[in-house]
Amino acid sequence: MTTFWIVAPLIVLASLGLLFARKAVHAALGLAVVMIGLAVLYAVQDAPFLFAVQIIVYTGAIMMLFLFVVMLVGVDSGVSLRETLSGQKVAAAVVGIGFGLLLVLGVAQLSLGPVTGLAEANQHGNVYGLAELMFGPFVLAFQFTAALLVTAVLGAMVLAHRERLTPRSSQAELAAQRLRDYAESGKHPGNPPTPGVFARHNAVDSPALLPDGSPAPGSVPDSLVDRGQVLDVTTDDVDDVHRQIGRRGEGEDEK
Amino acid sequence: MNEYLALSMILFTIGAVGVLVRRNAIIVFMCVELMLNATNLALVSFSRQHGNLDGQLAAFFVMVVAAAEVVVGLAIIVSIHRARRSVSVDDAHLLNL
Amino acid sequence: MFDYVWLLVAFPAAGAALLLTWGKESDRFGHLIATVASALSFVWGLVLFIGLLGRDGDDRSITDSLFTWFSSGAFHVEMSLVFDPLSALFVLLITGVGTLIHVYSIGYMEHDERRRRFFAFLNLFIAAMLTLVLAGDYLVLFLGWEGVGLASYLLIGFWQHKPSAAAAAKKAFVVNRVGDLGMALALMLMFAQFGTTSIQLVNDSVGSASAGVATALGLLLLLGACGKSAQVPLQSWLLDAMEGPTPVSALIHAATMVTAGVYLVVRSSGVYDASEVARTAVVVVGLVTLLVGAYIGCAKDDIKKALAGSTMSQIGYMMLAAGLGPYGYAFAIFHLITHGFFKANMFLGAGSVMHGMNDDVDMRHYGALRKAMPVTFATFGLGYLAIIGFPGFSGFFSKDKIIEAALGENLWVGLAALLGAGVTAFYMTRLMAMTFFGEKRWRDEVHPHESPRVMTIPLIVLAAASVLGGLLLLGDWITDWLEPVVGHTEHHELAVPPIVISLIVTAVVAVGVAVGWFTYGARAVDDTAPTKVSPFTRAGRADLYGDAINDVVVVRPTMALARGLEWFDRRGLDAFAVGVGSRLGELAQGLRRSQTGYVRTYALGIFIGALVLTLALMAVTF
Amino acid sequence: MLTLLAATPLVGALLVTLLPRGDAAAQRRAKYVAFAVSIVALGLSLGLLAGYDVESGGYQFTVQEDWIGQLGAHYALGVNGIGLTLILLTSILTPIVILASFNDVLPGRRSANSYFAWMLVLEGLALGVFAATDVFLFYVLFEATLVPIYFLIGSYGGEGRQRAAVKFFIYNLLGGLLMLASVVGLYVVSRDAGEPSYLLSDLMALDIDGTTEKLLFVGFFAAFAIKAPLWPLHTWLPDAAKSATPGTSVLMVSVIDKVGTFGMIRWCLEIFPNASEWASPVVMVLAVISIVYGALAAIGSDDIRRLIAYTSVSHFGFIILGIFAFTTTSTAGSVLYMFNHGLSTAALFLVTGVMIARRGSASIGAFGGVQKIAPVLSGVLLVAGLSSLSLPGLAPFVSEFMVLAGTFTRSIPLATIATLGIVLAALYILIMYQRTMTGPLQPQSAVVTDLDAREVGALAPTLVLIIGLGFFPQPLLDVINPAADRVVERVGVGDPPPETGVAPPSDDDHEGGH
Repeated sequence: MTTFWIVAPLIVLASLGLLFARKAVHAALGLAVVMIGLAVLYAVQDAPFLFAVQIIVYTGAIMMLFLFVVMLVGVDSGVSLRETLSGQKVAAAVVGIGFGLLLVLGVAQLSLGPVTGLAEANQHGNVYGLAELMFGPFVLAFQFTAALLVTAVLGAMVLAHRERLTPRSSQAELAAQRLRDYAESGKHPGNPPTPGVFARHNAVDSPALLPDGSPAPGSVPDSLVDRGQVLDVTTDDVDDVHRQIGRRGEGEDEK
Repeated sequence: MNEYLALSMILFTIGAVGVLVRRNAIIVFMCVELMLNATNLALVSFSRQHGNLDGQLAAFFVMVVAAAEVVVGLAIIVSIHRARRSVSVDDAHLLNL
Repeated sequence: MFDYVWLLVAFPAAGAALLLTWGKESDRFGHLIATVASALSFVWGLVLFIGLLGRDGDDRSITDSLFTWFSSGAFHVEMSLVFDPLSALFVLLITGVGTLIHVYSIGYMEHDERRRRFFAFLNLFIAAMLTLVLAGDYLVLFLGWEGVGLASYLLIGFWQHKPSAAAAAKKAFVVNRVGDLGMALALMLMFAQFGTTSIQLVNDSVGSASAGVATALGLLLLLGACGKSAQVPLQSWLLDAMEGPTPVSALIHAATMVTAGVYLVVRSSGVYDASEVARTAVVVVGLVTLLVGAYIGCAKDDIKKALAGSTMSQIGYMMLAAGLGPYGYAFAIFHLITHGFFKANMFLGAGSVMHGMNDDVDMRHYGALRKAMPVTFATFGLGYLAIIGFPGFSGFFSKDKIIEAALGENLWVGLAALLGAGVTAFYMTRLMAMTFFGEKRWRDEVHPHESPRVMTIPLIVLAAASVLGGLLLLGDWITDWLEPVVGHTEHHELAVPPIVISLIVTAVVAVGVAVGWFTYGARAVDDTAPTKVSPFTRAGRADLYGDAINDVVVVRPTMALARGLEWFDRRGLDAFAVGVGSRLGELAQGLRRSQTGYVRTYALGIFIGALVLTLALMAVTF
Repeated sequence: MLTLLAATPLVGALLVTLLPRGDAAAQRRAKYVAFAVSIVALGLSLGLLAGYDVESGGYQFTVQEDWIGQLGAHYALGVNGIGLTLILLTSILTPIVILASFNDVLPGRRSANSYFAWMLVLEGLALGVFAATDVFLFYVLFEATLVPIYFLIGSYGGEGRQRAAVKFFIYNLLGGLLMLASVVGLYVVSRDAGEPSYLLSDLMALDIDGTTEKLLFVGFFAAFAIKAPLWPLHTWLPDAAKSATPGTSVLMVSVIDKVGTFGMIRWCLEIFPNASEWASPVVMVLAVISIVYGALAAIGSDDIRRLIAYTSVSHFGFIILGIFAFTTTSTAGSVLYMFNHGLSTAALFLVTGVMIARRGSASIGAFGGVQKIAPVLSGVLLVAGLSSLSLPGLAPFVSEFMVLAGTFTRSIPLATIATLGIVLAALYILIMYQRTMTGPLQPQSAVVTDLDAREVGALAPTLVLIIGLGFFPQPLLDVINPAADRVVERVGVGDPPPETGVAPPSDDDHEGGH
């Protein structure tokens, strides 16, 4: 019982995180807490196999999938929390609270009698007991889950797969295209300069410098530009370097 | 016993409300998972109440189905995101004429 | 022999069917077929008539039941023909005059490209008219009744390319339909009352029914008779009907069809004998029409319309006589026959005049035609003498008898009839004077000439009949002949001997002739109608405003109602029905708005549903 | 026999559908096959007539198989004099319509195959409806007839066809659903009385409680009143007739609408005699309103097809009046009227259809003086019109007079007002004839050419029948009378005897003496 009263509030708090978290990552973390908490409750309730499966499948596999997808679609591609459907939040809250209260009160009314406990069922071990059932009376359902999983995998592949609609361009075609672009729009046919060329640093956030000392556009990844994390480059950088290394320019040496 | 069930109900309700109010498809999905887990808890509790393992087995099957569902569901989300650059469930309202 | 009475109808009917279905190749000889068919009918009618003469007075009614027309429940109608003294006379009149007019039409319609069809319609008319007079059942009579109406419709509108002719034809049919309303209701009443529409059975048993039934029957039949015989208030179609070819006017709208109403009243003598009220109504209708027709006849410059007014007036005489009951039935028929002769004669004469005058009908363009058309003049003149009742001519006897009977019944009725005789003399003199005497007022391009032999011979025959028709009264032959059918009673003893009455009538006629002659014969006649005339003349020219009254009281309200209802049907009833549908559609549109397409709304719905379901479960459980 | 008769057109329809389509030759083949099938059906129904024992009357050629045992539904067919009359009408009109529709201009590139196939389907279903002696079977077929008409109007009609088809369908479906409620109610009643059965004979034996009977009656009657159509439920008809091809209009008005009046006799009167008697005053008043209203609206119409539709409303008023007057004469008259009205309306629709197709307009004002260039056409129109205004000597007169005379014995005022209809009938027909056919030839209507041999061939049978039945309706009445007698007996009001009895005409009275 002690375990329950410790774990249960945690679970509820974490689950509320699902409702209120701004970022999907935080919600996912909340869900992970809930799942682990539930795993603990399974263990408390004489279900060690499910405890393990809960940890492995849910927390290990499913939650990871969630996190992957969150990464894939962008951590920041969160959706505004402002409700667009009028009354939806209020209605959801009212109905939710009403529903919850109703169920909880209903459950509270119940008297289920003494708990039988699983001592007898688990006498040869919990896993053994489950296996008896799974490969006994429920073997057909088990087979169906296999089919279901295969179908799900195939479905996921179909959904995630993108059909190539045009033939792959050959090297020659690519080159021709590049020169055509240069002729038509003046786009540079070569590789764009990598960050740090002729610059003070070769870090990824420092733009390459053109011969006149100005930064070359397109040499820094767009994401850094968007975030404003590009190093400031001014023309007197060169002079600054000279000053720092304590040497004057070669022209001055001649003086 | 009742407290387990009550917890299960609360989690289920929270999950359901989450489905209603969140617009991020991923979070909506998580809420669905939460609801599934809530029922699992109830199943496991009843298993103990009745002293047989049928409930636990049912919970196991739910987990399998949930896994399959998540795989497909997330794939759908990804492909929608690829097509529409959005994961808001409200953007997919083509049912409206 | 009498088993073949139906041949009378069959000849012209076959002729009509043949001519209507045969193609163009029969154009050359179609008119001959029709004429022969009509003549055959006449000859057969004559044979039957002679056969009838050879029988005893009580044995002169032959019923020939051809087949059961229809029978259902209590209703049983035999297609039966009755050949008795009354119908025999009619058969001879119809086929006789009809055949003459067929012959006349050969000449009159010579240049019409649709002559074959004209003769087909004439044959159709003869067949229908014979059905009418031979019918042994009111429903069969109705068949003929409508048949002649159809023929009349087709023949009035024969020159369909003239809108006026088409309109007149339609008007004739529709006005007649109003009369048919009465006929149809009378038939239903007979069925409801007596369970039969057999003429004999109805007339035999009407006495045992209540007086109200007899009166109702009498009035309803009178309504029918008014329609067919152009009696007030259904008189308005007859003048328009003059749009038809002149032989048609002579045959249908003077000699035969329009007298069908009189025939109907006489044929239903049993009904009228049983109801004083109905008889009085007939007398009133006859009297009013007599005077109205005479009035109109005085005001018309169109020769055919003047004659049509005269026809109305003369039929008024017949109606009047028929309304006198057993005193007058025989005289009504007598006048009907003599009128058939002299009026057909005069119409054909008018046709002959028009034929020579390039179809001009305005009498003000005639004048002094006696030289140009001697035969026409002579025959027309004989007809004229007959109609005004010149002593010794047929009209003298027939009209005289009617006036005499009327005086015997009621002094005022008799005086009115007497006045009518004077007016008749006036307008007929006017017509004579304007057409055949005075200065010639022809248009330059017109060269009046006598009509061909084929047209004048019928005129001569009819003129002879007009003169000699009075012989039928010889030794009271006609009353004796008709007695088995309609009965006959001598009218009340008069205050003065009949010869005095005849003298008075003759004197009145002489006055009428004198006034007519001094107004139109001795003075020059304008060749355009004077426009500044008294209101009385204007009223006469406008047919005493019959059309205007019909227009205001019936036609316009009906048409307005029809258009209104049609509009109401589209915009009212239908719009209501469609509106219910549209409102439902709009309701659905409103409901559709709840389907936002947002998954979360639907989820909310599911959730609410779950809540309600749980509540319900709990409510049931606890 | 009946099954064969009803199945022939259906199989024929399948055949026509499966024929190759496309070029003109294929279309011609489809037409000829459809025509041949309808002629075969006509032959079969004439065989039916020959085999029908007029003397004994009643239901003959009966077939009865269990269909849906739980519902008590049977596949039960049989004809009495009334059904036989209408079966004859259907099978006579279909070949005429198909022949007359050979050159109907179909919108777009729709195939002629389906057009004629739908017509045959309609014929088959109509024959089934008239032969069904099981309510359930009747109901199914009754509703099924909507489908062919829906497509005939909606796919092949003229301007506004979609809307008219939908209106037709919804209107009639509504009635059908009301009837369905009553059909279900009948099941309950008959189950409560023992075994559920939808057989006419079983239902007639039921003793239905008064209120229930009235409610069930209303359901049936509403469906039939819409179909018939009775004022004020008629508004679908003018639109449908305006948008349909002439052939469709004929099948719809002359055949399918008769199902309404037929249903009133077969089902309303026979199953619910007491309720019918209860409702008859209202129904008779509505019928009289229909007569006068339809006639007036026809006078006010400018569109020839709407005009004819309104005349039909008026004529259906007469039919319904006769049915609910409950006299042998009027009931037999109504049945005969159904037949005659079918003929005269068919002639009217088809001949005006020719005019309209040639002229390209249905407005009365678009014609004028056509008689001059198309004498045969105008003659046919005149005869058809005269039959519509019930000229004695043409078929409808006898039936109309029987209806009126029968009604007169029941209610003098109603009969009198209904008789007004004959005056109005003269107006609507003659005004139309006058304005389209007579007068000087209008230049714009000079395109109307006279009927060709095929059109004359299609119309001639109707005219021959109209004239023939005008003089010799008795053979048909002999078939109808026993059935009409039985219906009146079933309602139990009985023919009112003549007020003043007349000794039955003996031979002495009649012959007069030779």
